[in-house]
Amino acid sequence: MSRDRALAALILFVTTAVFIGLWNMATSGNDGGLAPTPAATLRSAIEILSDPFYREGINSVGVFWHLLASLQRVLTGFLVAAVIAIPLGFLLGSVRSARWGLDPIIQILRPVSPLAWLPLGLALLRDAERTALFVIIMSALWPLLLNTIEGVRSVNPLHLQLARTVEAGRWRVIRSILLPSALPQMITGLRLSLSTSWLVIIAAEMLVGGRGMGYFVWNMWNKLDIPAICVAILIIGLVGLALDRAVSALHKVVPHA
Amino acid sequence: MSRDRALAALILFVTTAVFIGLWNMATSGNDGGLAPTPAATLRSAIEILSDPFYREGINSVGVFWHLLASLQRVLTGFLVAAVIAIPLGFLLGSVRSARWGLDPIIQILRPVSPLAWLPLGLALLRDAERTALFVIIMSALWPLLLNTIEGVRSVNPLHLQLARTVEAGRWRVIRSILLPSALPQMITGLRLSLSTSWLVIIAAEMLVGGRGMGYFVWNMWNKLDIPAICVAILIIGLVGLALDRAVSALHKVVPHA
Amino acid sequence: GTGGTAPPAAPAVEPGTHGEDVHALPGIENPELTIGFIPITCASPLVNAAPLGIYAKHGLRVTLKKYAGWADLWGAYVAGEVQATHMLAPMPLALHHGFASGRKATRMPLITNVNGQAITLANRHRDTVRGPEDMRGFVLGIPFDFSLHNLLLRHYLSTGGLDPDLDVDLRILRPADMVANLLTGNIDGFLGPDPFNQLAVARGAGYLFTLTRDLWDGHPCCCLGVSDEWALENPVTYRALTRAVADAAVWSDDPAHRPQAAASMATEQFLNQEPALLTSILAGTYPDGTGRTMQEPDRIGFRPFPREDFGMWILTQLQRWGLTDDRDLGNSAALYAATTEVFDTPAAARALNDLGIDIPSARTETITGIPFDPARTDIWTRREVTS
Amino acid sequence: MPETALSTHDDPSASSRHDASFLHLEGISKSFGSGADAVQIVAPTDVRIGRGQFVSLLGPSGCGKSTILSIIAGLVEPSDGLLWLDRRPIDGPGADRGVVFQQHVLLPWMSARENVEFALSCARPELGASARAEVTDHYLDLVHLGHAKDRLPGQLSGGMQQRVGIARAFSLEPKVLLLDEPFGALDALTRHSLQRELLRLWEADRRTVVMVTHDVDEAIALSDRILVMNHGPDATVTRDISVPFDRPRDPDTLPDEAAYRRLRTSLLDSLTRDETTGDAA
Amino acid sequence: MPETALSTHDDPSASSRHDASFLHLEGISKSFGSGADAVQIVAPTDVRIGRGQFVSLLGPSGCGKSTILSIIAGLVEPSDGLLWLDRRPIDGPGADRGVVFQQHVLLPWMSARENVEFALSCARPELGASARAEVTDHYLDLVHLGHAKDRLPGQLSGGMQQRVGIARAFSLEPKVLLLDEPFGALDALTRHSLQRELLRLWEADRRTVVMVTHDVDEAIALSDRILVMNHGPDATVTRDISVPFDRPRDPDTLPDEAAYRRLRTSLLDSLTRDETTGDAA
Ligand SMILES: Nc1ncnc2c1ncn2[C@@H]1O[C@H](COP(=O)(O)OP(=O)(O)OP(=O)(O)O)[C@@H](O)[C@H]1O
Ligand SMILES: Nc1ncnc2c1ncn2[C@@H]1O[C@H](COP(=O)(O)OP(=O)(O)OP(=O)(O)O)[C@@H](O)[C@H]1O
Ligand SMILES: O=[N+]([O-])[O-]
Ligand SMILES: [Mg+2]
Ligand SMILES: [Mg+2]
Repeated sequence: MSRDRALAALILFVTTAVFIGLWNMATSGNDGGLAPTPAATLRSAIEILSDPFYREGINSVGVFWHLLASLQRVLTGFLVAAVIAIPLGFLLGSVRSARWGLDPIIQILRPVSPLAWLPLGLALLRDAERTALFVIIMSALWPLLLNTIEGVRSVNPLHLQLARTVEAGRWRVIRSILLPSALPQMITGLRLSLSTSWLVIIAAEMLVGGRGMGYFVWNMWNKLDIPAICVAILIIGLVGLALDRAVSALHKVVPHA
Repeated sequence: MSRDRALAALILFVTTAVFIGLWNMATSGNDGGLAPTPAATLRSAIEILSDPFYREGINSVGVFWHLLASLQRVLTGFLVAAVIAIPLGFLLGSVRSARWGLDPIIQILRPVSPLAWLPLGLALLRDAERTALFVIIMSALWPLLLNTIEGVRSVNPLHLQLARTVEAGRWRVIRSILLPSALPQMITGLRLSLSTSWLVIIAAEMLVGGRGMGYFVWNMWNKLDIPAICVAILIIGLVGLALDRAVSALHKVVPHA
Repeated sequence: GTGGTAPPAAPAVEPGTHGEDVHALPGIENPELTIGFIPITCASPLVNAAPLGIYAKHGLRVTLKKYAGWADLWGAYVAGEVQATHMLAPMPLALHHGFASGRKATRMPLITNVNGQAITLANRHRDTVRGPEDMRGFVLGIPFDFSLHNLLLRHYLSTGGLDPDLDVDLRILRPADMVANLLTGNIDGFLGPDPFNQLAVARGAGYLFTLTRDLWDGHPCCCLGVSDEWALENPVTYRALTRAVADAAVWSDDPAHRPQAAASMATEQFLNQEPALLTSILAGTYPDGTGRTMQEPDRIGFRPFPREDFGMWILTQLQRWGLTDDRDLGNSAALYAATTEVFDTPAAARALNDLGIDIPSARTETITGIPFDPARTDIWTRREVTS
Repeated sequence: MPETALSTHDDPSASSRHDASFLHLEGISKSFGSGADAVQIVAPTDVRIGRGQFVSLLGPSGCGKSTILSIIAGLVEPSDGLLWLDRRPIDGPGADRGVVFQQHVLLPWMSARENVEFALSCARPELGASARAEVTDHYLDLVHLGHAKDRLPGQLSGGMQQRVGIARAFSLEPKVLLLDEPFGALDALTRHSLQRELLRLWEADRRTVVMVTHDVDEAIALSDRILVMNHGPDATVTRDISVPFDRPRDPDTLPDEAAYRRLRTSLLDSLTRDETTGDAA
Repeated sequence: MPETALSTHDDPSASSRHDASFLHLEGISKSFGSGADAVQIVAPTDVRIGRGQFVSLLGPSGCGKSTILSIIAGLVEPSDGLLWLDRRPIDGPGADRGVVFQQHVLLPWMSARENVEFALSCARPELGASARAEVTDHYLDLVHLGHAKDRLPGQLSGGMQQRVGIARAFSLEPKVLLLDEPFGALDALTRHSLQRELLRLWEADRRTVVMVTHDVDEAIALSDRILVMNHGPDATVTRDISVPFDRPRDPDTLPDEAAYRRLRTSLLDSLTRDETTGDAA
């Protein structure tokens, strides 16, 4: 056990070292081009992270504020998606004809790249901020909806029979049987939704601009400041990881999951 | 059963009709806005789909060729991701210390938006086509890898004990026990990977350009031809649905899944 | 190129003296204003007016909002996110007359800069490309369909006997994407705005093949566009804005102000570029990527007047290349009318007058050596233009 | 119709003559599928069960025992026939019949107590919160779960879970208890002790019980009467046997009696008689 | 050490004196956890099992029966002690011991035939393809699965699956068969018929068998000798009982004998003696 842990630490260390070594070899030769060296990236990281809270005018703020803006958009869109997907999922999960009727629409809309929604959103909503939300909703909706439907359908039929034999009302069935049954899979859906949203917001912010990690990446791209982009990638990854862990923690709150 | 089907058809019809009605109401009034009317979209669809195969000048081609280019990129990237993820997944699924060692790296890289990889890919690979592939690989890799790992780990320990009691060799254990055990979850991973790839290629092609459905959308956005974007959304959705169905069909090929 | 002849109609103003005694107009309806811009050097008047306090001097409280590409800005403007914005000179015409999705009644009180573009080619073409005829098969970046860049490049290629629709691939790229695409070999070159031409040189991605100044000296580039509705509802604000931007343009045009203009634009919230890069462009002393250092004070100029000839030429070219949504714009008189619907020359004249600056006098535009006669627009709408 | 297979039987309809048709299945049959694919699983079956009787339904796997129990529970609609409980027709499920399933009987997100209270609050809404808690405590104590009331099902052994299910069914105080192989998923020792516990509970108020079982010893030890079904399709009750032992019984000493062993052999015979060689096991 | 609980026992070490230590557990113990958390589940245990003996391991739930069987199988390493099979030390699993698990015993993606052939091709690679097919057919026929050889496990009933598992274990022709509650997951009737089948198979070549079971009747019906374990932790074999009935036996008539009933009561007593009230069921 502890030998395995030591070995794991060694593997992590060696992999990281080899990766940075290769990176350095690949980039340190051609310093005129785009590719950043590890050292330049580290310098950039120190610079960016040493003052994350500055504010100078509306388009010039520290990385913290960009992060905050992205998080706020993702969480808002995600909440709206949940408010739509969960009741709809319960309806579609329990009423077969509604499920069959809406399935073709869901199946076609689901695989549409959220980025393709961007222009349409802008056209329809006439507002960049609402468009970003719209795109997040369109990406977060489907995993949550499909998982809620599946969760509701996976309810143990014996539990429903039990409910009938004790003459439980419709509302009690939903609250005491369907909801707890569907919860674990709903949480899986939440996780998928959140990670898709996080993936998409970066792209959306590249288009809608103003503030956010996506805007940050784009602004650095404008200058071809690739080391800063590498730093942003790392930050995006770490925050995405934290979000995922937060939703996974729900699994523990739901004891039977 | 058949009454439910009829009801489902009715729901589908009514939903579609209401949707198109609302769309028409929302757009037909203000003809100055960006949002296209259903009629304009239909005209555009007819125009785009009536001649999908044209080739004109050095880079003006019909929508079929764009679709082909996207499919080719997605499938290539997806295959490369599979070739990396499946053996690696087997290794990490069965060797605990390797899994522990690489887990931090995987967890951080996974939630990075593939779009953030784009600039980095361009910088490192200095080639748009390879960058598109790189981005697809970076998005297809994780669901496949994580599902393969989980699939391998979910092997019934009794089956492994059985293998030991009959003195089965390492290779036979992999081929006859680990692989079939992991297969259903690997297929789930394949589905997730493919749908993420399809989501991402559109975004990637917006930047790397030249050809592909993403470029088509991007170009139409830059040319402000919004009806064409609506048509593209529909095509992207339908093709994504077809891809998903194709991978799901694997579930049926694997009988115990 | 070496220094060309100075345009005859440059406003004769002593640096720093114009408009000193001009004060904010009384009765500004709504001093809070958001203005969109694209982070390029052409934006100097619109952008620098903020850090220099020119907007404030004219009684406006302006928020500048940065956009990544012209389509995004078009969408935001049509959606009503911004009422007044940085535009490419053909955009107000296209928006007003509805040549693409999103028609919006628009007026354009000021062309804010002239020249300021270049054709940048990948280094591998250094020894082979002499003129447009050598660009057959090229993939060339342009920032937008409704851009002088597009129209000028198409015309230029046609003078080499190329059909720009068939013999090259004109690819729309956001300005910021141009250099990376050049670096990765994705395109052969681009006709783009600065600082990206000079950034391509700085990154070793390419060289300056020609300045657009050498194709058409004094060509219009960017402008200020506002929605008709807004201008009508806020006439005083509109007047103040026009005056402020004209003031800033004149300020920017002064060679003595250019280093300061470069520095104040370079910050992260505006162009987010190295100040030295911007200075070399604005001051007109720069390496061209082939080893030479050039002196070209007219590389970019900020001469704020919407001349009708500009609009008419633009409309001929939109017609010529099929960018009018299949509409025939008609003869010279019709083009003149279509232009004056949008080009708010009186507003420009009043603003310059307020600032005590002379209105530029008429002149004949010469494009790739061909003089533009506004009475004979028909020759400019044919695929092959011969003088 | 009741067959009298053994010398020591008594007529079930006579055992509680005043209410011999408390639960009455009148020509009940059940087919699954439709049109040409329809298969009649249960052939028309008539059964009268007296108030307070403990009846076991014994039969080979897949013959339709659970189907009949579900019909009585109101969960499955019979294809034909009528059902009467206490002289009123049955249509649909109701809390006058308490069901104990073979497994997955508890809602895993509720503690033992909550599981019982949930059923009570649905079936007997007239009870207030404190009365409900009292009834719950009473029945959980009866099945010796006083110390584990607040555990989740996942923290209970299979036997303990089944006890909660039994407590829940009894707590509803239904007219009929329906048990579908209540001990089928348990190991031999646990099964043994739960059988004794069920017997003890039942002795207390002699509620009417219909229990499906595979286990001949279980059927003999617990029932007043055993209904044997034949191999399906078209299965029906082919034997109706009274169990001749006095109450209260001691299931541990019963096997010592010769009558027990004869009854056992006879039942095993009829169960294995029409078994096909392979698939039955 | 062997206790002689009943008058009708005979000394197990004498029953096949020439090879009384064919399988020898010498001071085997097992702890789980490490440091302060270590719990000794199995206290040092000595057992000698003669060649050809059918030995049952009986004990309360969780006492460590499966642990001991896994140690013999080589799947679990003992914390202390030595193991001998046919005078050679055991370290690690091997095909000289055939294991039948309680359930999930078959690879679900292989047909019955393929499951047996997979085991054979691993354990007895010296067999050619045709010999392998022949052995497979033979053993599947023996367990009455001739008609179902090409079905996948999902298409077989639980009892049929268990039969395949038994056929597979026998087909390896191991020195010892290790059965861990082989019928524990089956219903009473199926269990009954499989017990008879196992007995028949075993009679054919009297291979050495160690079987874990919960079921007292099963242990008596099948074994030569019953090892009873006490409640854990620190469990060990506390009683070693010889079963006095002649071979071949008829499990159906055995219960008629008084000795059977005395043995049964005595075993049930020692199993339930130290049971705690609630959790044990
Ligand atoms: N909904 C259904 N549709 C079609 N056939 C069904 C359905 N429910 C049950 N059957 C069939 O009816 C037959 C009887 O099923 P049932 O569950 O009542 O048997 P059982 O006697 O309870 O068996 P077991 O002892 O295995 O529990 C079986 O052959 C089963 O396959
Ligand atoms: N790997 C392990 N780590 C820790 N404890 C274990 C482990 N395996 C088994 N145990 C514990 O050892 C004890 C004996 O387990 P074992 O499975 O041998 O019991 P058993 O007698 O077979 O029980 P059952 O009759 O329920 O099958 C149990 O308390 C169990 O929790
Ligand atoms: O950005 N442009 O000026 O085209
Ligand atoms: Mg049943
Ligand atoms: Mg065990």
